[in-house]
Amino acid sequence: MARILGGITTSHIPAVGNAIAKNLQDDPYWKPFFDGYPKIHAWIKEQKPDVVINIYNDHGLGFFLDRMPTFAIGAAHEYRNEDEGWGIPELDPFPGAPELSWHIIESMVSDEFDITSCQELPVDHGFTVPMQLFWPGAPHNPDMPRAIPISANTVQHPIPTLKRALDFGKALRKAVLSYPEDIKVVVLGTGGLSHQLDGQRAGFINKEFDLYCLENIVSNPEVLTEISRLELVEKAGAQGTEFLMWMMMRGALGDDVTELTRNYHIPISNTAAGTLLLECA
Amino acid sequence: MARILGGITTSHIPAVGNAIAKNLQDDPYWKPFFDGYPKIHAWIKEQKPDVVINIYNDHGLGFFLDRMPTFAIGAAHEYRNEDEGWGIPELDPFPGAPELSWHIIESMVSDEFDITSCQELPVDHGFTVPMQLFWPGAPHNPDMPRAIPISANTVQHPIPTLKRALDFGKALRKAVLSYPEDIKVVVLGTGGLSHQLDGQRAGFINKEFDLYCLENIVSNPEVLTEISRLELVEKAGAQGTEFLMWMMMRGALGDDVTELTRNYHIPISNTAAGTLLLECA
Amino acid sequence: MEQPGYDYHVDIPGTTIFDGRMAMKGYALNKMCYSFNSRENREAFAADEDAYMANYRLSDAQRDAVRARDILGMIEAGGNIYYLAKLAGIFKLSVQDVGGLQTGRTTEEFQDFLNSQA
Amino acid sequence: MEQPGYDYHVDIPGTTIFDGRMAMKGYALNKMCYSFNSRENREAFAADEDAYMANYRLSDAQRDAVRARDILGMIEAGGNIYYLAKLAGIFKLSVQDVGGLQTGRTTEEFQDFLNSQA
Ligand SMILES: [Fe+3]
Ligand SMILES: [Fe+3]
Repeated sequence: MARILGGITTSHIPAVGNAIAKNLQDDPYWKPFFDGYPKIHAWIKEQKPDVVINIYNDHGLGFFLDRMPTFAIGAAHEYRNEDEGWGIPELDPFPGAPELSWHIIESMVSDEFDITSCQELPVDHGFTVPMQLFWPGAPHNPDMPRAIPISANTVQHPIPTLKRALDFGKALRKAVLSYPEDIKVVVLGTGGLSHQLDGQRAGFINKEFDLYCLENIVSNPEVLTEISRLELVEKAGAQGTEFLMWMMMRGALGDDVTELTRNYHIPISNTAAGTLLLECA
Repeated sequence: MARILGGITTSHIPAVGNAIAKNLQDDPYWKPFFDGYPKIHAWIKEQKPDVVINIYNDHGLGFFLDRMPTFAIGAAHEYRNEDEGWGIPELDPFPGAPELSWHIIESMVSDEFDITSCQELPVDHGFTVPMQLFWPGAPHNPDMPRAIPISANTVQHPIPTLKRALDFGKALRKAVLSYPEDIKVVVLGTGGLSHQLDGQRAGFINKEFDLYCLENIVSNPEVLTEISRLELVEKAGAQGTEFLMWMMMRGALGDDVTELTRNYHIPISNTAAGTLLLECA
Repeated sequence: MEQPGYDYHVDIPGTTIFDGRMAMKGYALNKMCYSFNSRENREAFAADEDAYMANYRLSDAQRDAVRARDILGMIEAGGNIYYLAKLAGIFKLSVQDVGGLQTGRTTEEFQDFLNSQA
Repeated sequence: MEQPGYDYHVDIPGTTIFDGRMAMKGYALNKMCYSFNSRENREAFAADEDAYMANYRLSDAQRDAVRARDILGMIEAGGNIYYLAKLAGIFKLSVQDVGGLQTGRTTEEFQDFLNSQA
């Protein structure tokens, strides 16, 4: 049967893609950020996951407002990284794991999650930057697992509640654990932490709230479901709602996790960047 | 506050659109079918709904398999009836009710339905044929209400369960009843009853099962939630799964309904055609 | 959770469940048929069927079935009837014609079969 | 159900909630910005901004805000920052430039403000 090895979170700031392309990892601006990743590389090398479920939020490449899904799951043989409009270098396609995708979609629709299934889905920096951070050279890293993208809506309110996001993760866990093949799965939660790009409050960052989220997402995610969606906007910033992806990831890990590494750095671009590696029992 | 006047179901067979365009209502083939509608016309004339929520299933015009939502709700100013490929005359656009659409989407996402919101959505015969049947000359009938299309996936398995469909209707009811404007709403459930277009079993019709559904959808819809999705395919035919729209409609009517008219006729095209008018208490 | 219970073990004679497995198999064919919502595309297909199918990268089985107007073959190759209906329209086949072709009946016999179930 | 409770009565200074009301207002502007995922479209816009905006039927307020590179004006007119970012890219504005423009700071001052929150 399939196993979930653990979960990894990271911010997915577009500038990171450019920094990687330009090899700026040891530059003084970037070093404190990239220092969060070597431990994760070592863990991945040791654990060798077969499939990565990448929970991210599309930023206007894969979906537009004409048909905006709350939760979308990729079910394709490969995922192309397409032009987003501002010149991030485009990566080669990521191989998919469509049999597992369909197993997950079957299980989650049975469990009353109203999934949008995507047999073609261009993926943006929210998906690719974390892949590059965890598998340098992605998709051409020799250890690159097959990928399943899952995107939640943070573009258009109403966005899903924090409780629904955590419950999504729990249903995802049930789906993966019932997959009959002996494979090892890692789950990414990408985006956040606090940041706001728009309005007179642009540049807003909330260290205290981020540290509260970082602490509780590990050991007490249920308490975070008490945060309403507009409270999340207020405290994490308009784009800090991407923390929903962390909730979805966390739900997929089960009750018993061990924190193996944590990094937090202000600022990368406009964002408070957070990184966590959680291993499942 | 908004009120739900009642619900109306009908099959939405494409051939009906052609029969209307050619004025065949009194033709011997068509008469037993069209005889089901005058009572409904009288009820609509008397009740004058302000908004019609048209629950139908798209047949490959509004959505493709690249991004296939389980539940989609229109939130547009108007809905265009576009070319479906086989020469049904295209109707003029139907005016929308986007403020109510957004109210419904807000309420239902809060209630953990993972809606795909559609600010542009071409509508096919599943939406237009019922409009033409109930409001002759649609959209130019003087009593034509503003419209909100809701589409559920019956193209690609997994389709939603019958229980989820009924629960969707219940959450839709809660949403509409909490809308602060004094408007009258009618809910359509379109599609079905038993039919199968594909395979060696093409032409399959199941009168006994249809009559069981017709009976229970009125007074005991909960019992129908015990039917599994593949049992529905088996008993209603591969396209008989459109009965899910009737379940969604029924959930929106509340417990106490009165059946005002019923019609059942085999066959129209490949389909057992069913019509019901249910008035809310 | 129904799955992998009833939903995965029931066999309904003469019926193909269009699930993820079939959708993966049929994607190119269904995508081509979806393109037929546009008149321009229908005309391009009619003008040169083989070129149009090559453009959508249909599998050999899919091309053979389309060339032979073999509806059961198209379904076997992953075609979904909602999309195939648009192709049937180009071939000027009614739903009853399609029913007859799949069940080994003439259109009249198929109509009689439908009527017999009243 | 949260709505119409907290979600509808909270006022967050300097923050526009992009909900259905704003989405309806901004649809044309956001659709234009979404088109900028294609290089061809970015070039067509750069070649003739007014013609491109007319083609997408932007409102007068939307056109004025775009002409003036007025980010707050675009947001007021229904623009969503995820789509506007593609327009900012055409204008060669970084995220920090955009932050500065909205908060009345130079880009350097905006960067200092970000750093100050560490
Ligand atoms: Fe992001
Ligand atoms: Fe139908």
